[in-house]
Amino acid sequence: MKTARGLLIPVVVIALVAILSGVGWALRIQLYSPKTPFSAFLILVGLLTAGYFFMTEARAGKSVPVRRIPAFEAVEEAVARSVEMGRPVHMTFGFGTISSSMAPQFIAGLGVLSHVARLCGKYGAKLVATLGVPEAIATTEEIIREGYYSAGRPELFDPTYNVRYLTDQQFAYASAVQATLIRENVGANIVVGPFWAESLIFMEAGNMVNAFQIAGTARETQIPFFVLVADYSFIGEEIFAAGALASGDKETLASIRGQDVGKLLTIVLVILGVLTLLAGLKLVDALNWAWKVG
Amino acid sequence: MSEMSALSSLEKILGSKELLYTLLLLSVILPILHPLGIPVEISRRTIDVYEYIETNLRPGCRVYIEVYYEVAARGELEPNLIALTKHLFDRGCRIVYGSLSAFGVIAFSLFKSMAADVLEGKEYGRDYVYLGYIAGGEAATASLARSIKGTISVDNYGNRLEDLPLMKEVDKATDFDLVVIVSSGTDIFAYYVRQWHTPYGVPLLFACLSVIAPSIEPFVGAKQAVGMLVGQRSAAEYEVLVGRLGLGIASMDAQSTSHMLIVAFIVIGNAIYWRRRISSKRGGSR
Amino acid sequence: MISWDVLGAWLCAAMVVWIYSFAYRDNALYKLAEHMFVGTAAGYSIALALDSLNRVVVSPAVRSPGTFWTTSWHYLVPVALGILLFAKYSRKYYWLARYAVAVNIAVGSGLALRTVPIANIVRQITATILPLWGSDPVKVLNNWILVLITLGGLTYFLFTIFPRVAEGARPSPTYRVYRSLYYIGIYGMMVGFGALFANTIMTRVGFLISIYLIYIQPEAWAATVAAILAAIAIILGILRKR
Amino acid sequence: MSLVLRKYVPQTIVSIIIVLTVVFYYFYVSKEIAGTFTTADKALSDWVVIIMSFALIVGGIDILRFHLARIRREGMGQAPFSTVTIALLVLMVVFALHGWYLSYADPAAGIAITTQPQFRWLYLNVYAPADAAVYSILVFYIASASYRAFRVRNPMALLLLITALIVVFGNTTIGGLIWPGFLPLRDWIMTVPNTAAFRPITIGAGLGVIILGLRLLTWREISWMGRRE
Repeated sequence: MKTARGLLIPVVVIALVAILSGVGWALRIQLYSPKTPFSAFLILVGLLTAGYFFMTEARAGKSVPVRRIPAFEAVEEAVARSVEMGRPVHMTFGFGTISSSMAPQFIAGLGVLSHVARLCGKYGAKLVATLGVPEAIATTEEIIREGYYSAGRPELFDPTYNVRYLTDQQFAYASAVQATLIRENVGANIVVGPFWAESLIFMEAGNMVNAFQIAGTARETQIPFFVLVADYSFIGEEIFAAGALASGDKETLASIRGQDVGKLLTIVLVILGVLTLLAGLKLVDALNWAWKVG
Repeated sequence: MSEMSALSSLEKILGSKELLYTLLLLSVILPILHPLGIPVEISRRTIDVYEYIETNLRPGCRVYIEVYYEVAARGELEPNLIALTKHLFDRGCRIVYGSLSAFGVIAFSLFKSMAADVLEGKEYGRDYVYLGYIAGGEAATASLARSIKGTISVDNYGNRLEDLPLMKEVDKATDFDLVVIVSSGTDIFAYYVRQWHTPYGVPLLFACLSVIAPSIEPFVGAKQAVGMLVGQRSAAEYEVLVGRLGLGIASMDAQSTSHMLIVAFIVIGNAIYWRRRISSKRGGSR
Repeated sequence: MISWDVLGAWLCAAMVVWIYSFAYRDNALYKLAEHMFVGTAAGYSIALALDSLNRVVVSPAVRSPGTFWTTSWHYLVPVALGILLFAKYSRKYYWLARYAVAVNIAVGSGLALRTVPIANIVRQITATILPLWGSDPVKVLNNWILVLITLGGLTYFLFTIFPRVAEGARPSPTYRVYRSLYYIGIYGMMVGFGALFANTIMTRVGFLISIYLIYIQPEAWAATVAAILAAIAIILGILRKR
Repeated sequence: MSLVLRKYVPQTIVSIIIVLTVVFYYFYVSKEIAGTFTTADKALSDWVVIIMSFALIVGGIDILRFHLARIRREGMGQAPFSTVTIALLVLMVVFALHGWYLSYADPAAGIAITTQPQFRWLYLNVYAPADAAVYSILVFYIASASYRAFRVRNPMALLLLITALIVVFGNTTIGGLIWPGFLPLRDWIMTVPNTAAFRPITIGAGLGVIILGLRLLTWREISWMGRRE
């Protein structure tokens, strides 16, 4: 019954799009932009509705199995180790703003931060979060406060120590972060978010103090540095899954399932496209087709 | 046992970053001072660019060059810019330079002092003009394509554009026979493709850092650009082609020595690792 | 004798050496350079902010008030929203800042939702649909590699939908296909990572050469002095720790 | 009521803007409407620029507060350094404001905010070299990172090392002396396996954007709001 209700909105939206397109095509109306491939719109609507469906399912109480992500499991070890050594934990999530396409990675970083903050509260570790995004200062403070308070250690929360907005200029931020890593002598260095050339600076500075390093980004050009240098790394999309896992919110986790549907759809389309090439059909043309009337 | 201790002390020496960093500095600077002269094989891609300019640009042609790189990218892009400028001047072209970023202004002034021999005998205002920093990103790119004089009124040095002879001849995208984009960022290439090439069909030529080459490769593949020069390697090749050996070719030697140094460290590191691993397996538990 | 230009060249050389000295060890001169850098960077971002405000709002409003008030009056809305950002310092009215952040994140997300389905998904799919047979064996092999690694990588990133195998049961064919694609994906990606890592060395060495270029100037002696100072600072730092 | 103003209205604004920007991109009603929305688009991007500018100014104030707090907390060890940061920050802003003033008071001089002479001096001699130095310090880091990272511990690491070596030899002229085949092999690696390896990551990043859009639309994403309630 509940599943049926969850299906309602997706079905309505898809039916609406189908009816609209059908009527538009029958009446020869220029309904969609002639410049963009129509398939892009269909994929967007399909994924949004699929994700919405999984989210309503999760609200109804259905849980989602998740593949093991070793780097995520290592976060707890990293925090515990640095407490043993009496050193603080460092976390940073880049200077990519929330008003660009880097927003998902940034928010994944915030998700991991909330996990780290809770663990720091649990083990009584000092946490230093450095950031290069002015809009996120308040959010970061709030997440760390929540982490310490929920574990019953409000005395560890000191915003001027825990949260350090350095500057939004890339290398000034990087130079200040590497100095922070050394001077605070951090025991664990957790770096998750959108990163550019500064990725390796953080990794090497962390290595200078022999910190336990966990790093991840979905920015293609920087993944190699994290994979090769960090102790554990999130490769590409794993940071979204980790962010969702870390947030502890069932619906957020369920929305990750929407991403999986997208990947399955891509796999199916590629295989279908390759197979139809055998028959001489060109799926590529269909995918590039834009709505043009007349 | 003594072998093991020798190995571990060797590992300690190699692992100390001070040694590696010092050797690295030397391996980069010494070859620039005394080039080794390792021959450079010229790639097809660079020859294509050279031949395009040779066949399509006649004396009197007008070229626009976007100078968009920061000081840190000079080593890779400045030799490209100098070699291209030399080639274009040799072909009798006249050049309008512009920058969509504030750091382009610094890059251009440094370029001028490094390329004094290329610019010698060329008159500012008649043979080349530098527009300076033009603010506004992609919107400014579009506006420049419509009208340069409608976008800005003075050049970098405060001269009014109407007073410069070269600027009397050119104003919009279609007035140029070639547009060269020398950039350390990826977005700029897309701006010019969208605002200059797609609407006006102006031929574009790219010069980029080697790290970002894969991301702009699609434009060249789709024939939206006539070719591209990638980093110091292309600069070295182009210097050979235009016959002005400069920093590009010297840097290739520095690249070789520094890369070989890193390879040597990797190989020795692995050798020690495996030597220890094998002997520790033989000797039982460590 | 000592002009601002010479002093500038000196400072320029010193900044580079002091920042490089960090690669060897943290020291007081690096700390100084870092704090100078952060200060100028923060000032520079504020200046850039003022510059764009000037370009978008102030300059049109002052230079051609007529057109501004008829066509661009709506720019006063984001100005008001921007001023609301200062509300975050208030204990009571901190939520007013959300209105500005809301517009920012919504526009960013909306703009990304337009281009992403085309650029990141449709274009990538169409680029992967390649003929897996033909007369040219090299091309066919390349296409096989491209398609298999792409599919493998996608399989690797499946987090919640994947075949599982029960304890002790024989793995199903679907599971076998999943596992092999998974490994093709991760190994393929490793090849890409290794290649990109090695390729980056070249650009980084290029940057070092750019820095070196700063020093072929008349004021090269300044660099030497700065380097000696940095060396002294490093040694002093080590001595103090002991 | 207060919760409506504090929470629901901002979230509604987010949903409305996202829906409008997406809908008017994919749908096409008439030429006039498409034209209007192109202008509206431009205006909306300018809106973001304006708001971002204010965010940067607020960020500058935060840096000031951070360093003042450090002076208070950490005492003499930190105070001189933080003072340098604060002084330079204030100086840069003062020079920028002076340039801004001049651009209106004396337009003929051609001085604007970023071209004010003292501002430019600081930018050229402090900011620019520091920026380039931090960027190029990576050459040291990439060398020491490769020394540690390319240790052959397992088959995967061997694969990594082999590709890396091929690319290194292909990139340098000395590689061409050893074996001319390195260059074509490197080009093949960069165009075939490398392209394939990064394609799934690109697709994944795109899917992440779409799903984040969904969470924003359905009000499930609240991390941008700062304080929770």
